[in-house]
Amino acid sequence: MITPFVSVVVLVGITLSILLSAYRALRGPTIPDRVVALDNISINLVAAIIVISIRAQSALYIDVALVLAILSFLGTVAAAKYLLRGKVIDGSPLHTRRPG
Amino acid sequence: MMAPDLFILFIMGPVVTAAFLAAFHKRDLLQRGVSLTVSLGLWGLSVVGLLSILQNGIVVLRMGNWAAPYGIILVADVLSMTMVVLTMTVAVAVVAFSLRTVEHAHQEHFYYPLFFILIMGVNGAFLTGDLFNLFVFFEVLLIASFALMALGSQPGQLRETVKYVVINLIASTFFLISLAVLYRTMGTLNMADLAYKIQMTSGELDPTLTILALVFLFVFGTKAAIFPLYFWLPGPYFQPAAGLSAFFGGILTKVGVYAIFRTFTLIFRHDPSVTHELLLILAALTMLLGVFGALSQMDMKRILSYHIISQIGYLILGIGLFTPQSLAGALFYMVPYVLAKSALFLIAGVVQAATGSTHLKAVGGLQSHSIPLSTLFLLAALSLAGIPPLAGFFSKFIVLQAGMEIGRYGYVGIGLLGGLLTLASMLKIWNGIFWGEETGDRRPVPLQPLLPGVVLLVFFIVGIGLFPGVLYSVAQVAAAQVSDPRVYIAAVLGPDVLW
Amino acid sequence: MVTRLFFNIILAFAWCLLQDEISLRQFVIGFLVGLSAMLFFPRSFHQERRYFRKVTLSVQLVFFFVKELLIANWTVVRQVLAPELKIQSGIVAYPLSLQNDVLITLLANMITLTPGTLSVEVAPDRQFLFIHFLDVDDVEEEIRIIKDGFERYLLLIAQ
Amino acid sequence: MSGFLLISLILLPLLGSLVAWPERWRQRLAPAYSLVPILQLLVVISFWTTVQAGEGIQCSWPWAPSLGLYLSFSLDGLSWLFTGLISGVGVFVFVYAAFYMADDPTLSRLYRFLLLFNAAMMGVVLADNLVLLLVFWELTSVSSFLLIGFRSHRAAACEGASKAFGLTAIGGLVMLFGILAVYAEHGTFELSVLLADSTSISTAAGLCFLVAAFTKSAQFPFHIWLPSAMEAPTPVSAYLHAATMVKAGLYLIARLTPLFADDPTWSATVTSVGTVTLVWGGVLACKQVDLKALLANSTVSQLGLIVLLLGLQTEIALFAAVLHILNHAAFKGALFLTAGTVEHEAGTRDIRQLGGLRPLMPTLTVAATLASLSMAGLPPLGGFLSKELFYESVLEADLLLTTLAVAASCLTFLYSFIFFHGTFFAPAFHSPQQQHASSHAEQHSTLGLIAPIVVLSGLAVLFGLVPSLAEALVTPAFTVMHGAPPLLHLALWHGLTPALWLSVLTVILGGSAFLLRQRFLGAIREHQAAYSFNRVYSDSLTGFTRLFQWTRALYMTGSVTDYVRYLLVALIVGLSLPLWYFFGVTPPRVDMGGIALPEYYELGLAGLMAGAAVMCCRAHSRIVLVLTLGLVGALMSIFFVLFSAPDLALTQILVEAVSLVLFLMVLRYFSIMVVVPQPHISYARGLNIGISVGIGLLVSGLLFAAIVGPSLPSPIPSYYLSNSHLLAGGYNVVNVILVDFRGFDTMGEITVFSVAVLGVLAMVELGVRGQRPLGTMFMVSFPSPILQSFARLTLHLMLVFAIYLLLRGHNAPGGGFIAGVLTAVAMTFQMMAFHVESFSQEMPWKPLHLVVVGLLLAAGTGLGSLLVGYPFLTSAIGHYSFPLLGEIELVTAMGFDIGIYLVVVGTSFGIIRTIAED
Amino acid sequence: MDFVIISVIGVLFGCGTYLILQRHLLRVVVGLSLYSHGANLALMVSGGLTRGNPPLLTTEAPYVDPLPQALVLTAIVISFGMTAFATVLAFRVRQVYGSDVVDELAGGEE
Amino acid sequence: MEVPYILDALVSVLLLLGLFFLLTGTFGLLRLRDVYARMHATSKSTTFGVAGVVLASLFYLRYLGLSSGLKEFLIIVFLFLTAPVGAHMIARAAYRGGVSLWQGGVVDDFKKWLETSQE
Ligand code: NA
Ligand code: NA
Repeated sequence: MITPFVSVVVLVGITLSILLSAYRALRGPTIPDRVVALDNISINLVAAIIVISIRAQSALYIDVALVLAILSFLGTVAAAKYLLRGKVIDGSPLHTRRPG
Repeated sequence: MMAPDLFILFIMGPVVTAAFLAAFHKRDLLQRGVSLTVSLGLWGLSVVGLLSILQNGIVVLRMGNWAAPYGIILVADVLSMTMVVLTMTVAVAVVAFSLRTVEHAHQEHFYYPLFFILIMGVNGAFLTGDLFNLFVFFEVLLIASFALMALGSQPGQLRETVKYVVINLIASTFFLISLAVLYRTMGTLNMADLAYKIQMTSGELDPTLTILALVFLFVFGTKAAIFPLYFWLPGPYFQPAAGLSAFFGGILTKVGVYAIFRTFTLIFRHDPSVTHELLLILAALTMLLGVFGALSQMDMKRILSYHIISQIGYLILGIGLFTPQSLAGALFYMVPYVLAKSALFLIAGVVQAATGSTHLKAVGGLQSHSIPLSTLFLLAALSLAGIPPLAGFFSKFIVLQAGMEIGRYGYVGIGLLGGLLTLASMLKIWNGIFWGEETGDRRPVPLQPLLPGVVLLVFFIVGIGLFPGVLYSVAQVAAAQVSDPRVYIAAVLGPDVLW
Repeated sequence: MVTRLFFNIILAFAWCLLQDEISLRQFVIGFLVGLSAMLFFPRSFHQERRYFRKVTLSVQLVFFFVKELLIANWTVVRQVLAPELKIQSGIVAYPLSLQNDVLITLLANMITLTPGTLSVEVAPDRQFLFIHFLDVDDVEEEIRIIKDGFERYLLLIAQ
Repeated sequence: MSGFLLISLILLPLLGSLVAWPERWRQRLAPAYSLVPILQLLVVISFWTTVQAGEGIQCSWPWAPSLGLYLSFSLDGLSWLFTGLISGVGVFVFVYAAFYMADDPTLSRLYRFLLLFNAAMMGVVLADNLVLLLVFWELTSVSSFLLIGFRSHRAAACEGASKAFGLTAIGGLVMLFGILAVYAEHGTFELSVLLADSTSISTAAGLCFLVAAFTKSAQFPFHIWLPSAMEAPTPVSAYLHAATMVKAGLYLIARLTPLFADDPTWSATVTSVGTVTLVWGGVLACKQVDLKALLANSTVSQLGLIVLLLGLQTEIALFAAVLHILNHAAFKGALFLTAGTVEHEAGTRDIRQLGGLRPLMPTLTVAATLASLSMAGLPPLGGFLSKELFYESVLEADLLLTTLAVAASCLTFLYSFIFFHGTFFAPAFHSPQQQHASSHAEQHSTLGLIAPIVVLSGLAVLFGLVPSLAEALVTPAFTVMHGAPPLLHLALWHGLTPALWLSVLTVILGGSAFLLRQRFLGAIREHQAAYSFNRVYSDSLTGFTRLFQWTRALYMTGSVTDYVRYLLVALIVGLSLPLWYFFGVTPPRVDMGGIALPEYYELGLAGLMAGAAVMCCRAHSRIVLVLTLGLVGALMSIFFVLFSAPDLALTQILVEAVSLVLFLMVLRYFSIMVVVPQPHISYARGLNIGISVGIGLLVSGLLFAAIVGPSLPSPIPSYYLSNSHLLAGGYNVVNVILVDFRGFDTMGEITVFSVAVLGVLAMVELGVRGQRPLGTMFMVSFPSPILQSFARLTLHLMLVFAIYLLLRGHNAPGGGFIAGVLTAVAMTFQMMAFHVESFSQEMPWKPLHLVVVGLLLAAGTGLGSLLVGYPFLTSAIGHYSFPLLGEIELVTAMGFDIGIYLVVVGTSFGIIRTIAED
Repeated sequence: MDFVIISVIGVLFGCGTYLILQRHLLRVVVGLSLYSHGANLALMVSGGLTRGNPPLLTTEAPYVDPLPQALVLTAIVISFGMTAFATVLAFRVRQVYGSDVVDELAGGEE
Repeated sequence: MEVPYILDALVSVLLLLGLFFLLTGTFGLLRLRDVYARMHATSKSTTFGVAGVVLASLFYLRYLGLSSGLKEFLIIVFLFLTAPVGAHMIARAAYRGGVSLWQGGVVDDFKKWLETSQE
């Protein structure tokens, strides 16, 4: 039974990985760099959740991991769209605006 | 008399109405008709409910049929039901006033639904017997008030809404913190259960309870606008439409006061020499600083806003004195004061409608313009200032009598001084708006149709003044229920609870 | 209609995956759930034909991709952990033969997941795929793998 | 019967004041209000025999007995005298007013205010309950306020009215204090009980009553309101501010005198205040050039005289006091009305512009002169009688008092002569044309403007000529005060008493002063006192207002940052004390049992969380700020995973996702990617850091106290765990709590959530659009086909996942909220990949409707249980089998959960769409 | 573990306070979010951070206290609604005022 | 609960492999010279690392009977679908936002194309 021990090692490693990514997130230098770093952090967190669920011998957190993966993707796309167009969600292409 | 289950209607009635009105938010007549009907209906029901409680004692509702402390319970005792009646009275007046004054665009943007949610939150806060549920209802009334305050999105409104939102969200956060500490220490969130557990322990929890009392005082005091937490109030309460100002000024801060009232009589009564003495000091400072602020203002609505603070001081004084008489006095104080405050804000709205301003320098000589309006103002203002035989006099009278009885002459003196300064600022409004040169443009607005709501409120002010004994006997019953937590505890946890 | 039915069946299978239980009961429930999702959130669908051939091709593609993936990761590890970074990177325009958006997406994704390449952009007229190369020395080799590997499979699927 | 007759004295005017004549006949019918005082007078006269016999009338009705309040009234000799004054002078004033304001459309209102006052005044003198007395007392102030400010367009009138109200209100409040003190001592408010009780009221309470009396009766230093009150129409001045209201204070002192018969403090206070007022009022009166101002100050002085006498408390003094009340009412009433008539006819009240009216108004001249002479205290007029008694009283007291009394009487002599001489006898000041104009006016002068004056001054003469009449009228009052009938008898001729010599001296001195007045009056009139009490009053008023404005401006900065600082500093200050007590004074025994030790990676995650929070503070660009906040949220969910809270972890992540999108959506309206310069290290920054550290420590300390402190066991968790499936049919206890045990919380929670969308819709759609966002600085680019294809493929998968989470919620992590937010995330993703409208227009529903349906569904599930007789939100469990689906367990709480789902979908989608469309 | 979390809560509140006292409205909103995170963690602590299974009766005892979890869930939802409102408010203020600097929003006290 | 040592070993190896790739991705993020190069590291290594960890849990939890492993499979699919899309979105945003290639890049067809299509 080395899995419990290995899982702790892996969790500590993931924490380290997150910390290192955080350095990139802080350093930048460009905003996309930071976005990439934060995305990397959240994917690492997905891994952390999975390892925790192995440790806890519970499948309950798999959903959490899945949803976090969705969030990570959504956040990355939103940030990218923001950086690209300033608008996360584009208005009507025809510029048909409601009066008011 | 009234089926206990029907008490849920004071909370769910408004929310169903709100949902319905939100669905049909473009239907003008429907909006107004339903709003008036429902508010009148709930008002009538609340009166019946209060009478029923006076007759048959405290009503306890188990939400989802779960017993305390496991489920949430609603407790309608005389104190909370009086607050509900008061809320509904003001609500009727405000709706009546709103029928004629709310802009069409605002009405289409959920004025009435938001108002009913606000009522739901307020009534819920009054009726709930669970502290976390109280938090939830605080949030309900807060977000409804945020939305109503910002309704119209005018620069001034948005600016003041920011202040209001930030301060209240901070207070809400600390509410959660205090609930966390409470649950960790006491293992329950039900107020009666808490009170019971505190009664059954012998002092080892007192230091923690004192800390808790102070955090709760911070939270509720911020909502109630007591010293030194009131600074946020005058600005935001100045901004919204007059009908809303009336409800905000009349009822909203009173939710905080009610919460202090409830917690400091039911739960935090372990060491009154610390907690209630602190209340007294804060009450005195609140009374004075509020009225000082009012005297420094030159706008009717601003003066009224500052007065909210000052009057809160009296209420806290009644709670802080902590005798059955003073508690009865605090409740007695609440009723006429809320009525008068709401009436005055509505009158400010009429003045605004008539002249386009409420600034003392921009308006003048309105007495000759509308005798009914000026009479109503005078009655409400003099009641607020505690001039007999209006209701406000007896409010002050009872609280101060309680103070005299236990020899707190200093606080009685400060109370009297506050009354004098209140009179001074009311006279300032009267002189500025109703007397003096006829200045300010007169808009061809018929004022009479705006007055029914005010008349309703003033009617009660005068009525209570002429027959103070009626309300006093209600207040005495309430005070008796509140002064002895065993009554409340037995009603909630059952009569066979072990002492 | 057929597309919708196909999609609905996919949703029903997804439901079974979520339920961790592949049974008729769950399939029926999943079908109903998927149907209601499609009713309440209607979106347009592309026409799809010749499923079985496509499925076979898809499986082949998956195996090819996994192989490339394993290689890719080893390459990246080597590059990242190499004592010296002497990488000349750049963006190369890759002429697309595919025209279907879904398949272009798949291609772009696979390119990103394989070594040294990363899809940056698709030209609006679907003429080019712009690929960032970590090391421009390998461009020809990489483009060959893409052309003869991924894109060939996808073109077959598209037919 | 007599009780009802008694309160009819109050009810008559009260009802009268409520009578409003129809607009058309208002002016003509107004004088009919005069019937009220006439009727009152008849009632008062009808009591004569009762009073004469030394008896009283008492009546009482319960008002609020639990508060000690009774509607109790009593009539004795003292109150009878005052009722007589109120109704008697009332008759004259009412009749006079009908002529004085004959063409004034506000006459009717004046009458109604006067009647209100009349009722209040009657109430003051008849009330037997102290609180009732206070009620009427304040009512006199209110009606006086309305009457002084009657000409409300004049600033001086408003100012005078407020001053009068304000100063008398001080008295009222102090009296309230006294009344409460009395009640605390004796447990009753009934005057008759108190008077009958031998235990006297404490001196402190007594002094409270005195302050009230002094403010009402314009005693030094509260006298300043009375001259300012002269802005009232003249009939009002005559009635309130000469004859009746100002005497309410005297009444109060007189009424309480028996209780303080041997109280030296009371006596000394009353006497000295009266003396000062007497002299000072006289000095001020002499200075005046305005007839009414002169009379007002003379009233102050005369009231001081009466107060002085009441303070002496000897038999003669008390008798003199009541007698002078009567006399003063007669002559001062007459003189005020004279001033009114003069102003009415001559158009001015300035004594320097008046004169020579004698030939034009012979009757008035005679009447006014007689009244003035009565005031001056010359025989054989009523004033002489009371002045003789006054001298006798002070002679009994001491020399200083005597000297001051003589001096004051000289002043009285002087201003009385100035009054009538200046008005009627002095050389005419007017030019011939003006003279003609005024004489022309005089021809129109009606009998009504003269007759009341003639009658009143006739009374002043009569009281002198027939002393027994005056004696008869005041004896009952005296008896009440003194406790025994008077031994002395009034007569014009008492022999050559010292008092008579003092009178002679007064005439000589006063006469010489009058003859020599040109020498000094001009100088005195020119010389404005450097610092009058009026100045003190107005300066302190403005001073306080400025002070309040200044202090308010100091802390009410309008900046929310400041308000937050106050709030948090208050919290730190308020809580650190009990926390210090908790840890420092009574340190708790720390029990570490049950507290889990952290693992290394948990420490790492905690460090990460702290780091992320600090990173938020240090983020220079807003997008990094927002993304970092998202990171904090993601870490929160990891914590929730560590704490075995899968529901929370899911919720937190999803909420974070939507919040992130929301933040990013609004971000373009803020200055984008502009590096915000950090403020220099300054006072404010240091303060902010200090407060932040303080709050951080405080919150930690608070929770630390909760953890290490004593705590009680809770039965709640085990109840939930053992009954969740048994009674509520769910395996996911958290969800069961949310939709069942504490479903009511959730009801409130979704209400909050629904309101958010209503508020956002209103906020965005109303008001001005404002500046356009900075979107134009970005490159326009085409949508990504890669993203779009991906979005198309995933929407329904995510939706199926959402529904899966929704349906399993009762038994596994999930539920309405989680599913709702996931659905919202899916939709947001669609909107991000495509255009907002291309998505939202395809939807067959509107977000608002979803919210409404959800809210109604949730509420309806709860209310449904009411219909079957169970409390709100009671859930029911049923098992049903369907073809193909097998047996399915349905809990009504599921309906509630679906309601939540709909609300959440509608709200999230609504908010995001609203912003996106803006 | 409790003490570690308490320290984290303290940091969250400290940083939240710092942000609330900043000049830009958006930072204030972020500060409020940190506050609510802190409060939620505090509620979790109130149940005692004992090691146990999630309160799902399909797993085995011992379970952790489910009540704080339910309370936190409610608190999260409420604060989500509040944050959404506050965010849009900040955005409207910026739109209408042309500034989101808190100092420039001062006033309203005459 | 006890597991056979072969599974124990497999799970541990997969976990460590996953960690190795995760760390590699992060090192790449730190070491590589521009954002495009860094994205190479994260989009490949990190995704691969997570996949390793998920596979570990798939075997582990499936053996314990806690999960059929289908959901874990879903996560892997999802990650492999989303990582490239995310990288693509950031890359185009970065490029258009003016984040230049390190040392200007040797080849830049995209720039040329953009310049011609702008005309
Ligand atoms: Na004015
Ligand atoms: Na919930």
